[in-house]
Amino acid sequence: MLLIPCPHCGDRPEIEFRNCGEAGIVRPTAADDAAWTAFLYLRSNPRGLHAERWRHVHGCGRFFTLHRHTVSDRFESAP
Amino acid sequence: MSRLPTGGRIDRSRPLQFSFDGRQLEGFAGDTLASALLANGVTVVGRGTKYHRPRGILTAGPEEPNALVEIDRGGGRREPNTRATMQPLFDGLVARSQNRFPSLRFDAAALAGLAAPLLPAGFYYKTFLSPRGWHHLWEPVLRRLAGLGRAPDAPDPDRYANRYAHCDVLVVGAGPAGLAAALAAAETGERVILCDEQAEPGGWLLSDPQESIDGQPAWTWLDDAVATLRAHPRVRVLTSTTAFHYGLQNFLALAEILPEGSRLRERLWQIRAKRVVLATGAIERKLLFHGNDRPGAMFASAARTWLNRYAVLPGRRAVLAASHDSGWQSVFQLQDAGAEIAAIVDWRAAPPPPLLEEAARRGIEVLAGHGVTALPDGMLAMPRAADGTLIRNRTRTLFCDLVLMAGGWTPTVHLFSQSRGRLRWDDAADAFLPGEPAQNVVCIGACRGTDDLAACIAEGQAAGAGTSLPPRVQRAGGLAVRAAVTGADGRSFVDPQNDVTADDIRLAVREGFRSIEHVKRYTTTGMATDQGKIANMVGLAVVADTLERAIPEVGITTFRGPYTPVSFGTLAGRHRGVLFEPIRTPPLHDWAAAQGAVFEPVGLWQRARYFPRPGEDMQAAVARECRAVRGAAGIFDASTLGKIEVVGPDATTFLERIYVNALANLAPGRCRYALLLREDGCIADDGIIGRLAADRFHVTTTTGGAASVLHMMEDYLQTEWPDLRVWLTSTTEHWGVIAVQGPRSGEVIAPLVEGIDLAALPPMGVACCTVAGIGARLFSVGFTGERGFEINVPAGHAPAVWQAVLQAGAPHGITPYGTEAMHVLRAERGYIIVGQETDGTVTPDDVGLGRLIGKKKADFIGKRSLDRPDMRTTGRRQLVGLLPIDATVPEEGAQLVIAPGSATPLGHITSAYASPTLGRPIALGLLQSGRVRIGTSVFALGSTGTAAPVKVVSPMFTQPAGEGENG
Amino acid sequence: MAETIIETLPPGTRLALRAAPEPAARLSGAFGVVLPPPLLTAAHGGKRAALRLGPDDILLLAEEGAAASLLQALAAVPGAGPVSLTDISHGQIALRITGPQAGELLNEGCPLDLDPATFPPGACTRTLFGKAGIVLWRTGAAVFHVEVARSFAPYLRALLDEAAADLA
Amino acid sequence: MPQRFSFLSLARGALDGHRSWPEQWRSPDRPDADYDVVIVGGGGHGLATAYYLAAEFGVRRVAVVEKGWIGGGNTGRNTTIVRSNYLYPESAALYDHALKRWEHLSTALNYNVMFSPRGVLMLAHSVHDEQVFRRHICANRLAGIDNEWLTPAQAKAFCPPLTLAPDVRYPVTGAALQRRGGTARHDAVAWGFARAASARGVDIVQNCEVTGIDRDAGGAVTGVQTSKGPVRAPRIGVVAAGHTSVVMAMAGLRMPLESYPLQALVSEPVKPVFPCVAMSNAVHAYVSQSDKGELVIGAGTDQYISYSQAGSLQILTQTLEAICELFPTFRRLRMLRAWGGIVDVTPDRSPIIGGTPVPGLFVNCGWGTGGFKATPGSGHVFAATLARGEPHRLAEPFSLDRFSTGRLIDEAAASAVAH
Ligand SMILES: Cc1cc2nc3c(=O)[nH]c(=O)nc-3n(C[C@H](O)[C@H](O)[C@H](O)COP(=O)(O)OP(=O)(O)OC[C@H]3O[C@@H](n4cnc5c(N)ncnc54)[C@H](O)[C@@H]3O)c2cc1C
Ligand SMILES: NC(=O)c1ccc[n+]([C@@H]2O[C@H](COP(=O)([O-])OP(=O)(O)OC[C@H]3O[C@@H](n4cnc5c(N)ncnc54)[C@H](O)[C@@H]3O)[C@@H](O)[C@H]2O)c1
Ligand SMILES: Cc1cc2nc3c(=O)[nH]c(=O)nc-3n(C[C@H](O)[C@H](O)[C@H](O)COP(=O)(O)O)c2cc1C
Ligand SMILES: [Zn+2]
Repeated sequence: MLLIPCPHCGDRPEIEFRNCGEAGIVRPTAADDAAWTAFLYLRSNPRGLHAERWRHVHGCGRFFTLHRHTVSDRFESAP
Repeated sequence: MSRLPTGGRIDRSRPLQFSFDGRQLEGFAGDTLASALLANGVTVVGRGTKYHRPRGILTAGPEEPNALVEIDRGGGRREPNTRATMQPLFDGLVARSQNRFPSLRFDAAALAGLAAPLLPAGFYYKTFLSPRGWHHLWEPVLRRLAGLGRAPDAPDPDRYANRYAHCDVLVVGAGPAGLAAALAAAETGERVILCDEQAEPGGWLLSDPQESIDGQPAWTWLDDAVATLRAHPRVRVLTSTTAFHYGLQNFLALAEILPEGSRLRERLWQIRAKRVVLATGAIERKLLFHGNDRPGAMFASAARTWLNRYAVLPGRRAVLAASHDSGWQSVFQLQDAGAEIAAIVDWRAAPPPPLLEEAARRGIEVLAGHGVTALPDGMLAMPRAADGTLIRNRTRTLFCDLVLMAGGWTPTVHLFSQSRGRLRWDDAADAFLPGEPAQNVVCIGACRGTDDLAACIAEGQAAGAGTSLPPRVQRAGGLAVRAAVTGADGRSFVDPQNDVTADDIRLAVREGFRSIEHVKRYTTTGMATDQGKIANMVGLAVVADTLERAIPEVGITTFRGPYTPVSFGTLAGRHRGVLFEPIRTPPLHDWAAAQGAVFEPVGLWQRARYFPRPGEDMQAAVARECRAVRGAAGIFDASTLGKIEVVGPDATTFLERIYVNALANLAPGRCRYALLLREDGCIADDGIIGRLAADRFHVTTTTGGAASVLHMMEDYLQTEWPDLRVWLTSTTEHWGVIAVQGPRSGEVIAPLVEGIDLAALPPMGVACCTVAGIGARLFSVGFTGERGFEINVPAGHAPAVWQAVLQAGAPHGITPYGTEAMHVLRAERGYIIVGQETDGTVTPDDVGLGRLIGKKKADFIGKRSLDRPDMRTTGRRQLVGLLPIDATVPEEGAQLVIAPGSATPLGHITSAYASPTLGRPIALGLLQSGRVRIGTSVFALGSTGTAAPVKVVSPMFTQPAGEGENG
Repeated sequence: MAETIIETLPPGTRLALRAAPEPAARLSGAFGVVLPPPLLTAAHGGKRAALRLGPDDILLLAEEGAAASLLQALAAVPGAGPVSLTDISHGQIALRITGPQAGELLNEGCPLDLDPATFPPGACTRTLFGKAGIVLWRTGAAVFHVEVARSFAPYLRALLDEAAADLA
Repeated sequence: MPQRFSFLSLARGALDGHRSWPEQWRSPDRPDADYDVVIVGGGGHGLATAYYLAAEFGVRRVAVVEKGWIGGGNTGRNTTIVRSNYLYPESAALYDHALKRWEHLSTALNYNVMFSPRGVLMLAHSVHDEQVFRRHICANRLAGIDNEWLTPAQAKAFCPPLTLAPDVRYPVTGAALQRRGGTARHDAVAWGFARAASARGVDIVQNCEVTGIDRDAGGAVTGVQTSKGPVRAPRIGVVAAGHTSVVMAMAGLRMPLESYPLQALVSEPVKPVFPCVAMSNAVHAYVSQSDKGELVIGAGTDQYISYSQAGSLQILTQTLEAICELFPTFRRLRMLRAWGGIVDVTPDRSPIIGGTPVPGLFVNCGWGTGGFKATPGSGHVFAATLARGEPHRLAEPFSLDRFSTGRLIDEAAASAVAH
């Protein structure tokens, strides 16, 4: 079980959180089919540092972004 | 009896009766089942899984592969595969051997041993090739032969608990190193947890009282250490507690087995530690020789444990088969305790002189540079040639009933490896040792390859204090394991439980299974219940030897949790029956239950499905309830609907972006049916949006969608549109919702409503008022196609208001109805249920709700996706009504086809009911190009294969009475 | 070891206040407690308490029956700016757990470190107990106040009762 | 051709102490310089693709390059459930194509893959489950695939450890049963395909990681870079499961995939007690008993993407809660080992099979939590696709471009069934 650093509540156990997928995916306003498909479905899914969103659902309720290495599963500071 | 008259840590004042395979035996408090069996001279305890050869107790610890027994406490408390070495003896314990038929002494399946030449590693892959031959003939036979004990056949009545804990230092292993670490950590004032898998702390010290620490006898030091720790307010000592899982960020899980007779059987500890100290010790290695699996062959260290800790002499005449110094001491102690020593057979040509001198002094014959092979009643010793094979023409016969094996030590690095720390091969230690850690963890003592007691203590003190460790100290040595297996007899057992021999491993390598992972899987080495604690290093050495590679080049298989097996019950904890998951009930549940309602689960909720009267089945009850609603008035508990209060100056903007509907023009005091899409354009949820004030909305969601809709809204609010000044508050549980529906609903509630002019409340209106004296939000909406109201009152007042409405409605024939009637009523009107008419692939247009979309809106969730080619294509499945021609209710899920023989599905029936209003069955379905097919017929193909014709009609079977507009 | 007592508290008033610190502060007078308390702490005075559960998320607790008047009073505060106040009094139920082993009992299902050094009296947060979300507020060295959604209360209570029986 | 496997050959082996068995498949230390087709990934799907290319489509110069040991990916980590009762005709056809091959795979490969059609039981616990399952049954029936409805009592008779006690949290209200479904021995599938492919000339190169994809000026693939040097080939088939995004990124492609850890566990072995496969989506658990006697239990995925082949404890505890709830007699059994795999999940939980915007680059991925059952079918249609350069009829609906057109095959949304 991960220990997740909530920017508001500090380190808290993973079961209080919900992972909300890759961060930084901009919702396009006027998009062609390709751009819209990319927004909907294409993900970097990296073997390495991953910017991802979490929500502290059973805590402060806030969404925030963290960087985690997907091999070590360790949280790291933003690149 | 081989119990010694004195000594050991057993309590001779507390004799305990137990039975094994029906034999009544006696042991003492402090015994394990294994020590008590040995004390009673029981040597055969189990059978190997493949050849069913008899097996004895090999070890004194959790790594035991042979002495697995069934423990039966009666009823559902019978369990298989319990390690006799880890089972504390208790009075009345009933144990049985396993995997033998008809008895342990005579096992018919041992005939498999005769067929051994036909059963090499992986034999089953090479034969039984025809599908019928395998599955029908051979598989059942092989299955019956495999497996160990019997699964229980009654539900387990015992209780299991869970505990989360935090500490500064978690010390795993209460041997000398771990105890020293815990003592040192306690001195710093930190929060310390010390756990050990054994029932008693002490680790190897319990087996070695001759040692001394700080000038004190080992057991005196031990008693003091344990007493100090137990008395310390910041230290928790957990015995019979195995650390079995090492997760990320120093999260460890421990399984505690509570003493026999406790209220709880086991407890799961989930611990987050700032630092972890692993003092998990080391496990002895076996040697490979023919007969190394026979009863009476055991680890030299185990013999010492039997002798010192349990005062049991495990045999009368012993042979030591050693490639390592550490076994010699065991033999000397056995001799002191009265055993005869037939000989010490050491693989090495030149064991250390001090050992040779001591043996000579004791008159023990030493056969250096020799190996052994089995005789029916002893061992045959022979010189080992340079290639490791035995030189058969110079033999020495050694009669014995005990063969001690000492092949060196494997540090218990399982948890360290699970923590994702790197292991590194160390030639001097002849083992993989902990290398670079991935977390805040240190390994000390035998787990680090240190075998000197003083050094173990020193390492513990450093680790406990958080200072850097002194260098590793290793005193004993031996022949490298790779050299020790060279030339080993092919029939030697590497993995005694899975009956894997040296030849099996060599065969696997020959057949191209070169990766150690392939060898493991092809031969099943290390896959037995000890998870390779016995077999892995030796098996690895055989692979390395066969491939002529160094051990670290071959690598090791992955250490996985649990460290030792953990019962399902411990992991499931208290989450069973009603505690498995919360059962949520709405505020009127008790009333419904008292009425004899039949309930249905919807997510975590229990909802009243119908209210049968005496003699009524579901259909009759539902028909009556429906007729009441259509004819007069019905009352329904709608409290489970999700409710969200949306408040703030930008609330309208926000909701316009979330829902497909135009909402800017929704006046305060009015409400609207609204659809919510996912970004892919498919319907996610629906509900009513009521505007209470310019900046305040009361939004409802489906029962199942409550949490996810709120989460989705928060996501957009916080991530996409953080500039909007809006707040979302769940009010699902605050409001009890009483739906009163039917032509007379207005008359029913009129006398109860105060504060507004009810007559002036338009359909799709919302007002704050009081109902039966309780502050309420009154919605004039219906999901039935009738004039209707939904009265929202604070949940605690809902039962009283419900009663008041019932009373007021009695003269009008008000009838409670459940979810089933609700479903029928809405279907008659063609209203969809999200999750039934929709399944995550359905657009608003598909269900005929395209008109809800605010045409002038620049954006809303999912808008852009509706423009994708396949969302606009013709031939999508569309919601239609279906009228069965033969007047039977079709099956929900039935497939729609153009003609009975057609194999092309055109859609399916989403809902089907007997409609009391229409007096005939009706159905809703999604049908390819459904709207243009209205007026035609298609066929509904059910699960039994019968195709029935259905007429395609508009989904609106009945026209709304009032303007109780849903869509 | 003294017993651990689990009591269901009588009904009370609960308001969900969503507001940034600035506007929240202006409501202090009308509510009678200094708002907002520091994050993850509770402030209380008399029968009223404010639990700051998130940056803009404050749970106001007050005596039973005060919802309507409080809502009115708070709405009437001049210049309070945009805030959200919602009555959720009936949506939650409160329990009090008292006793030297109260923390251990809570750790049967709550994954947080409840050592008084890390979770002292006055600390509060949303968290989990088993499969129920709760609001946990330590009101004394050996006293915890727990808020749970109405429909989760029977589950929470049953789980606590069973665990408490095993602790005893 | 290797020595044929049979009872007789085994008996002959016994005579010389099994000293003359040859390698089951050739293991060249490094790949040749060029091939007609290079398959990236030596899991069951990759090996099956190579086998069918050689055995049925006449493409002989084929290499399978595997970064570790063959079958060490999800093929060696799955709970081996085989069934074909999927909802959409496209899926059902594809999985049934596989199931029909399972039935004869042991003889076709001359390797006992221990396919055991013991029946797959899917438990319903609510009206909604029942509706979903009945919809499946009707759809399957129409597609000619067996799937039938059982009452609770019938389900119990088929699966005796199942509890019908009314006081469980989710009482069983019925079940869907596919009798032709069952299990197979995961490792044997990889080895059997490898042996049969090798016998037909396919090179299987282990410990050989693809590190780059070479393309010509026109963007078409020309080969791959590997940890054992470059390999030329005009067609590349990427069958890398959890690592697909990583490999495709080498060709500049972003995929509609996320890789999650999925866990499974086994109990200690016990005597036969569980005669079928049972799964429940409501409580999320699935279980069968292996030939060695362990209960093989599938758990869920973690919520975050990861390439670590390890998952969290809470996933296991949730699973075992469910298992104990459905089978309360199993509570005293013990978990022996738990492990994780990396599953490649698409937005619609259906696989992607076919070409890509890069000429010559083909992909077979997205099988997520449920592709073992498809192994022979997936290999077969992918081989056809690679050999002909255009999608096999059954693969066509599973093209990559469905994500832009919106023509998804949303098995997940339709039923929430994972395996
Ligand atoms: C715990 C678990 C339970 C499951 N249960 C079931 C089930 O019951 N039923 C079912 O049908 N399915 C199940 N599945 C899914 C199933 O295992 C997979 O869908 C299937 O095995 C995928 O096979 P594959 O050959 O595509 O992938 P894999 O076997 O993973 O093979 C991919 C190979 O590609 C290799 N590779 C990756 N990158 C490179 C590179 N750069 N260069 C060279 N090689 C590379 C990998 O090492 C790997 O060997 C389960 C999966 C898991 C993890
Ligand atoms: N070559 C060697 O390494 C070797 C050989 C024999 C004896 N010794 C002696 O053994 C002693 C070593 O002391 P030590 O403290 O390092 O080891 P130890 O063997 O005395 O103690 C290890 C303890 O860890 C416990 N343990 C292991 N895994 C566990 C787990 N997962 N969960 C809970 N408990 C677990 C065991 O039950 C055991 O009590 C010294 O006296 C040394 O001389 C060393
Ligand atoms: C169907 C199946 C059955 C298994 N049975 C056993 C078993 O009986 N004993 C065992 O130790 N491991 C068993 N395993 C697990 C493997 O040992 C191993 O954990 C798994 O292949 C993943 O590899 P890894 O742990 O080396 O990463 C089994 C795996 C599968 C897929
Ligand atoms: Zn937080």
